[in-house]
Amino acid sequence: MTLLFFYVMAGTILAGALGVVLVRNTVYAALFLIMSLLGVAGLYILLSSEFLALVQVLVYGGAVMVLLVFALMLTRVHELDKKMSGDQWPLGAVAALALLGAFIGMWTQTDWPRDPDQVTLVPFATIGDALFNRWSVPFEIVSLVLLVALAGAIIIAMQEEGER
Amino acid sequence: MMRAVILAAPSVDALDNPALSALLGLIVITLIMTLGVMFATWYERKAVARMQQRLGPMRVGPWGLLQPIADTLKLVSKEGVRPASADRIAWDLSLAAIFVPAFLVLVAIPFTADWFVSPMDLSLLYILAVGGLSFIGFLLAGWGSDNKYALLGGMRAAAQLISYEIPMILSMLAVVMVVGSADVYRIILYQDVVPLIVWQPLAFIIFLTATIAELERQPFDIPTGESEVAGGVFIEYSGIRWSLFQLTGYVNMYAYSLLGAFVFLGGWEWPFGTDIGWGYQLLLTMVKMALFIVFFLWVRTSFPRLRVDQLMSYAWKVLLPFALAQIFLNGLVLVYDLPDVVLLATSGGGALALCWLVYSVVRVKPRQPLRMVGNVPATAPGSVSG
Amino acid sequence: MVAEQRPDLETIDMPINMGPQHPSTHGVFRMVLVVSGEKVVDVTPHIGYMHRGGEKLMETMDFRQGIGYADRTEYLAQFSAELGYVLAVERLMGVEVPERAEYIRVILTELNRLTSHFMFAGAFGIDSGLFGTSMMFAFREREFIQDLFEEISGDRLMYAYFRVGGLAWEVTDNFVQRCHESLKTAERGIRDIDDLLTHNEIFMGRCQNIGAFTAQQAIAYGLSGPMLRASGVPFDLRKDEPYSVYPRLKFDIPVGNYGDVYDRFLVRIEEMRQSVKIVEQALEQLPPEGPIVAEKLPRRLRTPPGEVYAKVESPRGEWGVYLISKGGDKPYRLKMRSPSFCNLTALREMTIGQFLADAVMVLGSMDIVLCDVDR
Amino acid sequence: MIGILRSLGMTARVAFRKPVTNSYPNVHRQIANRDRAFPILLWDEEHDEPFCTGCHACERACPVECMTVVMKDNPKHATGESKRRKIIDEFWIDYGRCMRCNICVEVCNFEAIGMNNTWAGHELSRFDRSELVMDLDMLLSQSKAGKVDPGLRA
Repeated sequence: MTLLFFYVMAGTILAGALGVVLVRNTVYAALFLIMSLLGVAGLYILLSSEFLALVQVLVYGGAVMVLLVFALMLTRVHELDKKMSGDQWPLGAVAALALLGAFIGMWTQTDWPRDPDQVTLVPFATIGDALFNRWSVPFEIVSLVLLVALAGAIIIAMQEEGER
Repeated sequence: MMRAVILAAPSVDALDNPALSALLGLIVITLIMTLGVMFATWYERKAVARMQQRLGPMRVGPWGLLQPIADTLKLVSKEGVRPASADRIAWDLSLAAIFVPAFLVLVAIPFTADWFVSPMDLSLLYILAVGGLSFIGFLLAGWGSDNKYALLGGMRAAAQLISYEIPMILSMLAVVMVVGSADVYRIILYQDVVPLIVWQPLAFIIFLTATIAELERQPFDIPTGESEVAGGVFIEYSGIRWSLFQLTGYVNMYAYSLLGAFVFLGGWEWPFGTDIGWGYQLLLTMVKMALFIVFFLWVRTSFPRLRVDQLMSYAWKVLLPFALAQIFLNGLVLVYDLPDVVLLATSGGGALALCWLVYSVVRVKPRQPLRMVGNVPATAPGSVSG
Repeated sequence: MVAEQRPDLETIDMPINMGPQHPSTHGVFRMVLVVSGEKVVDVTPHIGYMHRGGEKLMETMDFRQGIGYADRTEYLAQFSAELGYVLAVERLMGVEVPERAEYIRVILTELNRLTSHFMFAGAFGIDSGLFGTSMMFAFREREFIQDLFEEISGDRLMYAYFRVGGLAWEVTDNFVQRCHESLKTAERGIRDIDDLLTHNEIFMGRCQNIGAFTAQQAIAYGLSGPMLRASGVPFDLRKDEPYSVYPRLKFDIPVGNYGDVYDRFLVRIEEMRQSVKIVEQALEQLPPEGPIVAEKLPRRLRTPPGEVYAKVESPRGEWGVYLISKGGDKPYRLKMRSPSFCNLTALREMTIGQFLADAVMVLGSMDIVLCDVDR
Repeated sequence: MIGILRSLGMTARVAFRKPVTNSYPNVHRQIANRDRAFPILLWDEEHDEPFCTGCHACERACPVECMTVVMKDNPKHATGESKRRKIIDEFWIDYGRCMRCNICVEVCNFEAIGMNNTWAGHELSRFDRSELVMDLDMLLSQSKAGKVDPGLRA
């Protein structure tokens, strides 16, 4: 049963990811991305980490996607279709390969538990404890970076407003 | 203590297949909610009519009680028209994307102490997360209808839902901090003596406004605003599709009203305790839910709609800082282990500050009253005649 | 670092067709809005969907038949429209109207102003997004006054009650008492709408500083009526170029300070109160007995050759009738100066730069009657 | 905030007032005596014939030209039963065109036409607009049966 669920979810993720890349219509691509992200949420549930699954739905399925879809729907989607591959594709390929290498490295380095029973349930409180006590400094730095990005986005948007 | 009993079908409790029992529970809950929604349409029309000194529906059945059935028949038998240029996939998918989350939310709601579909450790978070997914449907409907009003409505809906989700989640977070659990069941049990509305009035006010915005009811019905975007995302939908959208809206209203009743008014626990039997508990739940619904209707009849920028600035400049302040104050109180009264004091103070802000911001510049001109000297001698 | 400007990634302005079938265009009015996001960049009003050739039709009618068409032109202030038309013919013919008829005309016209402004308050509430409550409150009182009109003239909407030289027939016996009753309910209605809307913060937030016009702008665009007075110009035909028995009645003209949508709303609400005052005075001064039609009128009305421009202060502003006659029983040329049309010209100036929702509010605050715009 | 509460109070107060509407097809509002629904022809009880002589006065005065009148010699005049020399033969009024201005009533010299002031004059919805053209029988049927006493007549 669990295995079946895993394969369904993994299939969803893969199909969604492929769809993002292969579909020409950008809005459909965004929909496939949502599908893929929800599949990831399903995997989190399988890993007994409900909190992460719900946050995945809330943040990625909700807030991040809305921005993406917003941007896609408000620009000239149909004209963008033909310009999907720009001059930057070698850079993109390099970045993708680098990421793939990083993932493979992580995969080989990690000591995966072979027995499913060894998977420990991470309680809600432990996550909070880890975030705000053990990793509080990196956490704060990340939030600072995000804040800077936010301010930057606002400034860029304001410039556009002023140009009109 | 927590037993998974299938809602309204205790006899099939024997089914040990959790997937099957969950499915059955979902079906039962869907049927009950559909009936509830039919009643709600009648009730809404009647209540709003009374607040406008009208009679409301009177023709079908006694006091128009059968009106929802007539409406349903009419809507179901209507032709479903789809614009030729609409995006077929997005057009139909949007329906599911709005419909499914609304009913999935109900899975985690404990109607009485032992009547719910599935127990969950993080049910509050689940309700908020799944309930927040409906924006995808709005965006799809808005984009897929190939109609500019629908597109505007979809954009407004998405922006509004995302914006108001944040203060709503934060207000809930404040409650979670006080209770120490994100399970609705535990939150209800916590309120055996005093409901949380007493300790967290600011969170309650934020929740209330954010809920109305999430439900897209007046004065936050900007995405569907009839006088501006003429129905918004629903503009091209007709017949059974349109009625499914409406159904979803009402199911959401029930779900959020139940959530409010559980989290802030003590649900079935306050004031009689857990031992009064499921019948009374259900009744208590219903009454508290009805309070919310009546309030929504009341607000709907009384207020004009906000503008888009006002809506956004209200969410981001007013509700969000206050919600953060609430969380911060709660944190102080909890860390230093101060008595609950301090919670009330800080939160109540915040609530008053919120009200004062809303009051004063609109009246930044007190306006001069109209001038009354009594005797204007005649600018022209008499009137022209030929 | 500023991102390179790429034309294919720029956001585009979207033209939106608002109307002719839209809930808040007050009839079959169409405006093509160009919006950038939610902001209105450009507005093009399209009128003429209701054009029935009313002016030409009235040129083929004799002076009694034309009255019904005046009603249908301005279907929310029918008595004002009738009065304007009748005044024009009377001035051309030199008919003296009996005093009693004049008073009854003023009473009915002012009551009509009440119904028209009620209609405005109701529809404006809906424009601002209220779920029909203001409409219901407004119609409650409006229907009561219309009952009175029905008792007198026989119809609820198209009265056709004024005649050249007076009135069509005598009012009912309980006219004065019924008027007082209507005024009482009207006052209650004004109070209700006041409670519901005027002080509501959301409503204020929606109305204030929207579509503001200065006095100079208002005059330059030829606005009239409450639109002009809200901009701070104390101009009212009832005071400035008095007709009928208005000089004998004491009332004030409310004048706004900001010229925005909210001021227009306030001005209209205050005008309703003043109308109540006018009707009360007119009822006191109303001669209890007397003829209601000028004597020695021919059965077939004929005007001497000539031209005349008669204007009245309708609830929407200056409602004028320009009449040229070459003798005979029909006008040679008839032109109506309708306030709705002239006020509508300011729509573009008021709307550009506002939000989409504000365009609806601005249009609502103009209180246009589409039949009057298109004629 | 105060204004918001005031609005809420307003609607709450109104909820306890008596509704001003009535459920229409069950309850009919009293309509005024002078109500002008649509013109109908009146019936002369004394001579058992219509008042109308078919003089075309109303037809000529009608602004929308919704009337068609055909006149004939009165057979009862030949037998001496009636003083009317001419009488109406055919009469059509297109209720779809009529704008209910009352002018036909004002110009009638014989008090033969009046404005219907009953609900029957209002509830005239038809599926086809050609059914709104009323012939002589329809125009006379109500006054013949004595069901209507027009408040406005010439």
